[in-house]
Amino acid sequence: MPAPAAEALPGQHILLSFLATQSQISLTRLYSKPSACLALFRLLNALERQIIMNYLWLEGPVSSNTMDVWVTRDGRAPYEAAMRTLASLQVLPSPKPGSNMLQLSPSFKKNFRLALTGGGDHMSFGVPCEKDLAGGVNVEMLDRYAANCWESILHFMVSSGTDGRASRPTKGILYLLDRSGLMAGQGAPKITSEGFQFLLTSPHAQLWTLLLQYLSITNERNIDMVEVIQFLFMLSTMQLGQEYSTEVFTNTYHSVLEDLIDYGLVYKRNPNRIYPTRLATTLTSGSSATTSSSAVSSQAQTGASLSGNSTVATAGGGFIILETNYRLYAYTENPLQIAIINLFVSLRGRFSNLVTGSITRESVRKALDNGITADQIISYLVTHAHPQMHKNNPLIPITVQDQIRLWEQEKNRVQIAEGYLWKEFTASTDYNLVLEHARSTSSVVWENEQARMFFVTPEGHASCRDFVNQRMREGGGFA
Amino acid sequence: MRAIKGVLLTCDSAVKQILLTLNEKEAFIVEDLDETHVIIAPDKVERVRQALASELEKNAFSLEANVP
Amino acid sequence: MPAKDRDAYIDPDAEEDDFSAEEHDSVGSGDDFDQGTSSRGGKRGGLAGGKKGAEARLKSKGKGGDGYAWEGSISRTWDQVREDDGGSLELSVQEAIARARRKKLQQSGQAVRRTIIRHLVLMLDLSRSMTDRDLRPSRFDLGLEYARAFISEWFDQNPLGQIGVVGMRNGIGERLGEMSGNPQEVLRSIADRDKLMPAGEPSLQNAVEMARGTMSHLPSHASREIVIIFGSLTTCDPDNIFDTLEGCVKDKIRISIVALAAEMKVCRELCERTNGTFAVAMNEGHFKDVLFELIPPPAQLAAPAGAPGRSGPASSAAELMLMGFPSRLPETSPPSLCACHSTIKSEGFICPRCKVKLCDVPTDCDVCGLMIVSSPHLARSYHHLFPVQGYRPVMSMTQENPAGVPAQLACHGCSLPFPLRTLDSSANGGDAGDAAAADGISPLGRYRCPKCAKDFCSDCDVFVHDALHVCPGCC
Amino acid sequence: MDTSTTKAAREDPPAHLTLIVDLNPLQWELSSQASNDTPLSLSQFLAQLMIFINAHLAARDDNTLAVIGALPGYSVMLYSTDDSPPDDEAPARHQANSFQPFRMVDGRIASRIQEEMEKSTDLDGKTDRGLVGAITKALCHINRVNLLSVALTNNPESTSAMAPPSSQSPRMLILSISPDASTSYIPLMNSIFAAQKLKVKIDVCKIFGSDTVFLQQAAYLTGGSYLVLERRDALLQYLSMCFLPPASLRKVLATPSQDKVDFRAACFCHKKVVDIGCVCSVCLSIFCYPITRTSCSTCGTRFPLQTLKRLGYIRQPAAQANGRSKPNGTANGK
Repeated sequence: MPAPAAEALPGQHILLSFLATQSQISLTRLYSKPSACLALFRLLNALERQIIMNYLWLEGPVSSNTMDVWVTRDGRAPYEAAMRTLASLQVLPSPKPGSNMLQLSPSFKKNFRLALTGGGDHMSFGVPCEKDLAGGVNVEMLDRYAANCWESILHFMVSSGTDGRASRPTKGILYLLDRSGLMAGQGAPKITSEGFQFLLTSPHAQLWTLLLQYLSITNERNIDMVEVIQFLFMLSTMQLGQEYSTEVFTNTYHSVLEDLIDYGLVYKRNPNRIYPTRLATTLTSGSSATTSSSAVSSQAQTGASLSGNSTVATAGGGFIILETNYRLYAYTENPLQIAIINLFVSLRGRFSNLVTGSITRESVRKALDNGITADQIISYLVTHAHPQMHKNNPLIPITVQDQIRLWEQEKNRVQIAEGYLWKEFTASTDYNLVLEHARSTSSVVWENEQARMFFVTPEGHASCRDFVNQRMREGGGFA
Repeated sequence: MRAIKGVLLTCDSAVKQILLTLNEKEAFIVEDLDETHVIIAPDKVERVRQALASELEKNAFSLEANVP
Repeated sequence: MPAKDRDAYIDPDAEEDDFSAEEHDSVGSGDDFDQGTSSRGGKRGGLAGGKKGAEARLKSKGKGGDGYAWEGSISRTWDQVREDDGGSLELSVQEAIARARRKKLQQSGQAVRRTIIRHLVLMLDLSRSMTDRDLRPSRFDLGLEYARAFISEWFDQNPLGQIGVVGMRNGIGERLGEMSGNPQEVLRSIADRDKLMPAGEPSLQNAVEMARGTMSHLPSHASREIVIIFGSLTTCDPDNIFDTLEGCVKDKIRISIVALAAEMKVCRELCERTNGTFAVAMNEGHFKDVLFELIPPPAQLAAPAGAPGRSGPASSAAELMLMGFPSRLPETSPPSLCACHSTIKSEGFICPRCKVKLCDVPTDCDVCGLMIVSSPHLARSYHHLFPVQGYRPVMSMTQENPAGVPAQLACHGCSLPFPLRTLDSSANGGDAGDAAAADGISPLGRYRCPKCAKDFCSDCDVFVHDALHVCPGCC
Repeated sequence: MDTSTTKAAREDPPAHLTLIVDLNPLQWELSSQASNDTPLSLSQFLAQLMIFINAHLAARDDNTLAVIGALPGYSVMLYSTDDSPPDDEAPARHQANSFQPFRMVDGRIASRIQEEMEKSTDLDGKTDRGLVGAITKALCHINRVNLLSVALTNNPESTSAMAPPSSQSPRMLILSISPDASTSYIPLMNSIFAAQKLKVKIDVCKIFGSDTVFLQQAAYLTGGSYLVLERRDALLQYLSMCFLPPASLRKVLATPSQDKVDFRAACFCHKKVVDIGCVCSVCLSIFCYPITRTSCSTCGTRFPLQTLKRLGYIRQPAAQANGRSKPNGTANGK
């Protein structure tokens, strides 16, 4: 995965880890919009949300002890983790040294209250327009549009590895793909192993990976990052199927808007008016369960690819049936999905609504060589399993799961570590002394007392060498 | 006391035997440490890896070949 | 006991729960027995569904001998499903389910007097015949599983009752668990499967005598019941079992038997003479159904609630009992010794008469002997006494609605709107409508409470009568 | 990263909240009187309630809500998430200042309450019926919603065999201002047991008035919280701290628990709360002790003479026999 600014904690949204690295000033500025506060609130986990609610209506600061008494014994660890997250986001800044008084960041408190109560004059939830009945824009059409845009990007990535027939996306997207390390090479970019991994993640995760990359290059483009985030958050609080006016948008918003149209987050039919698509409105809901049933049933294909989101169970469109004999049947005609399956399945036949194939050693080897891991393959199969498959327990036949993992292990029969081998110690005291030092820097990879040899990493080697030299200079005895 | 630069290969004993055989054709093992560890010359890592892969591949059989 | 009593208690369930009812005779006929003894394959078929189906299957399966386990477990699914004229299965299944549900509901609602303080001896056949695998996974395992479920459910509905457990094996009765009002204790007595492994022959007489001895000292207001899960076709008795039967009749012990093999004359006799029920389980689901039919408190007398003076013979058993309602001590109270186990605890219940601390209710106070119950325990039984009247299906909007009263748009319970058009009866013709009417199914999906005249959807109808026991409109 | 977000989503299923709002006009009138320490009027209360509702809806897109009003003598569903959305309002500039779902829900609830309050101008109606009716309706609704989600599960279109049918983890919050009504004891207890079966937690917030023993039992038996509002100006703080967290969070952040639960019952003859009582073995009616009757008023059973003697039967003066639901001519049967 192309590394965002910080490693995501388990279970935490990657945007939050990104925000946690931002300065307090930017964050305070971000919280000046009620819609941003609300969107951020929805990205947090349940416990963090509850802690915010506990502090939200308090006027003054409270001693942390007052709140701590409510934490149960088992809840101590998650509670502290939540408090750390909130502090890092400057929502609930940690108290100054020597005090234990806590309160929400004033800007966040004020604007989140506004978001819950309504009112104010901040226009941060988007200015809706009169319904334009003639346009023929409806939710289904928006879903189709968003799916097309997004899938054309993905399809371009997939096909770059093979024949490259897919249409090229715009320059901006190409640049982004290149910057994020998902594709590499000038002129005719090729997908990288990160890119392959990227393809198997959920659309929600894919979207945010690209958007984070987008945020990280705002500086070079002289765009105000805080405003970009505010704009994304604003889009995420808009309603699907409602048209919004762009008249009140700032210049930053307008320039970002053009890019977002390319990604399929926004649909623009009339000048000065936009429709957010489902990609945008589910940005911060953290779940695709809101996918309307019509989208699921009437267009199972696009619905599936759009909603194969974080909540596996509610994703509407599983289409893969996998048998214990490694045969795979995929009920799809979507070229993108077929291309993705083709990454690790050797396809045999194609019918009007069905692709058959089987998982073979070669096909999995090919995927592994591309940098895809066995776990990613399995999780993709789980995510997109056909409803019929859900009758099985476990979902994916255990033989197939094990075999895919075995194939991966087979590939890794040899582990390679660079470094230095220390040997030919004359006395065991010398050996122990140096080894002790190497251990203290935890750089020992292998050791053997009988042979008086050990292997250290390059960094450990430098440190050991210095240690020995210093020791010699000080006249400490080395035989 | 001496330190030598090298690459530590950690493998299972079967692979170790293959490595020893390969070593007879073209020496790359710097130090044979124990059943599961050898040190090889840093510049030969890629060659060894490929040779090993093709050697292992000889032992993999697939149904695919027989099925049209 | 009057016949009315039996009707309220016995469910004509043999027909009701099997969806292809007209294809076979009522439970436990002689044919059934013959099949059961003649061939194993035939036996399984007989249990599975109708005899016609069984014969057909016998032919196809005949050479396969016993067949494999997986065949057995799936062979039943299609017995319950029949295509309707259009070839669609779903509708017929759903209708069958709805019909069964509604039939069940129609039986309750009449005010009956029920025994609340019950004493039951659950008798498990642990003879060799229980190792038979005609019920999956085996009679023994299934019986044990259902017995546990039965006990939990029984205590849920009869919180003031007590259960003892007796096993029958090697020709004697074995006391597995003493009479107890604590569900955990009773469940523990049959928790260890290995200790209950079937062996030898069963003896009905020995076991019944043992149960009779256990219950002989009980006060007259309590019911005495025996429920037997019987897998054998024989009983190995030391003496004349009919003498035992006479004794049971005299002691007013009600015996109910669920047979897993086939009907036996002596079993039916035991049940009929003591006003119990006798049923032969046809398959796994039916086994559970007939067993669970025995859970609701038996009606004592069909006198409407609140009607004074009409005290039947059973009312002589009425008693006034002195009970204490404790208050619960919180976990934060200072720990002290409890009267029942002499252990130090902070939570507990205080006997209102002698102020001693008790661990759990319901129980008898160890010091003053007062029966301690919490009011929720009593309240749990109230719904048996004040049942909700059955809702009537609404047949057509024009007929039933008095002029001027607008039709209800949404169900009065869940507030979800009624479908504007349901199961359109016009398409099916009058036929379907008549059939539905006979089965008590409203073509409009509306059921009306006769008391408050509010309409409910079928889901709420079932929920109100099965779980809630309060009409949302009347309360 | 994908797997981790998936896991987080699983740990935290969408929550269903059913709010039962006691709208007894008489009690609200009393509550808003200035003679109270902290008067709280209905409109002030509703303003804070809306914010609480918004907070519930804000937490997750798929959180669901039902609001039921308990009015004197009847109860009515005020809002439910599965209601079809109303016709679109004309878009206006000021709408940009609030989140559209909040605006829609709040507007609907407010106008429905307004409607109902205008309908029931009768200030001295009975209080009890509405509340139990509201609880039974809430349970019916939850049951129906559960059934629907199960049906969806079985529907091949959706793939949620992995999700348990009750992924909704329903809760109920009763905002009570009226006192206990002993006539509603049996229906209320039946509702509580049904709630137990559905695994619905019942939270009770007593906003005004004295403790209600029955609702206390409801909260205790279903594992919910019972809270008497001590400082009514801090209503919103109480609501968001104690009643907002779903069940899974209450393992981490404790909510107030009850220290002492009264398990006494009301006797059937005088509706008095008793700690030792006589119980009819046939119908379990509770009578106060010492006994003052010879037959059961509920089922008509006559009690044996020796039992009556043992329990110290007191022949009751006829003048005192009024005010109970005693069938004719049974009191002096023997």
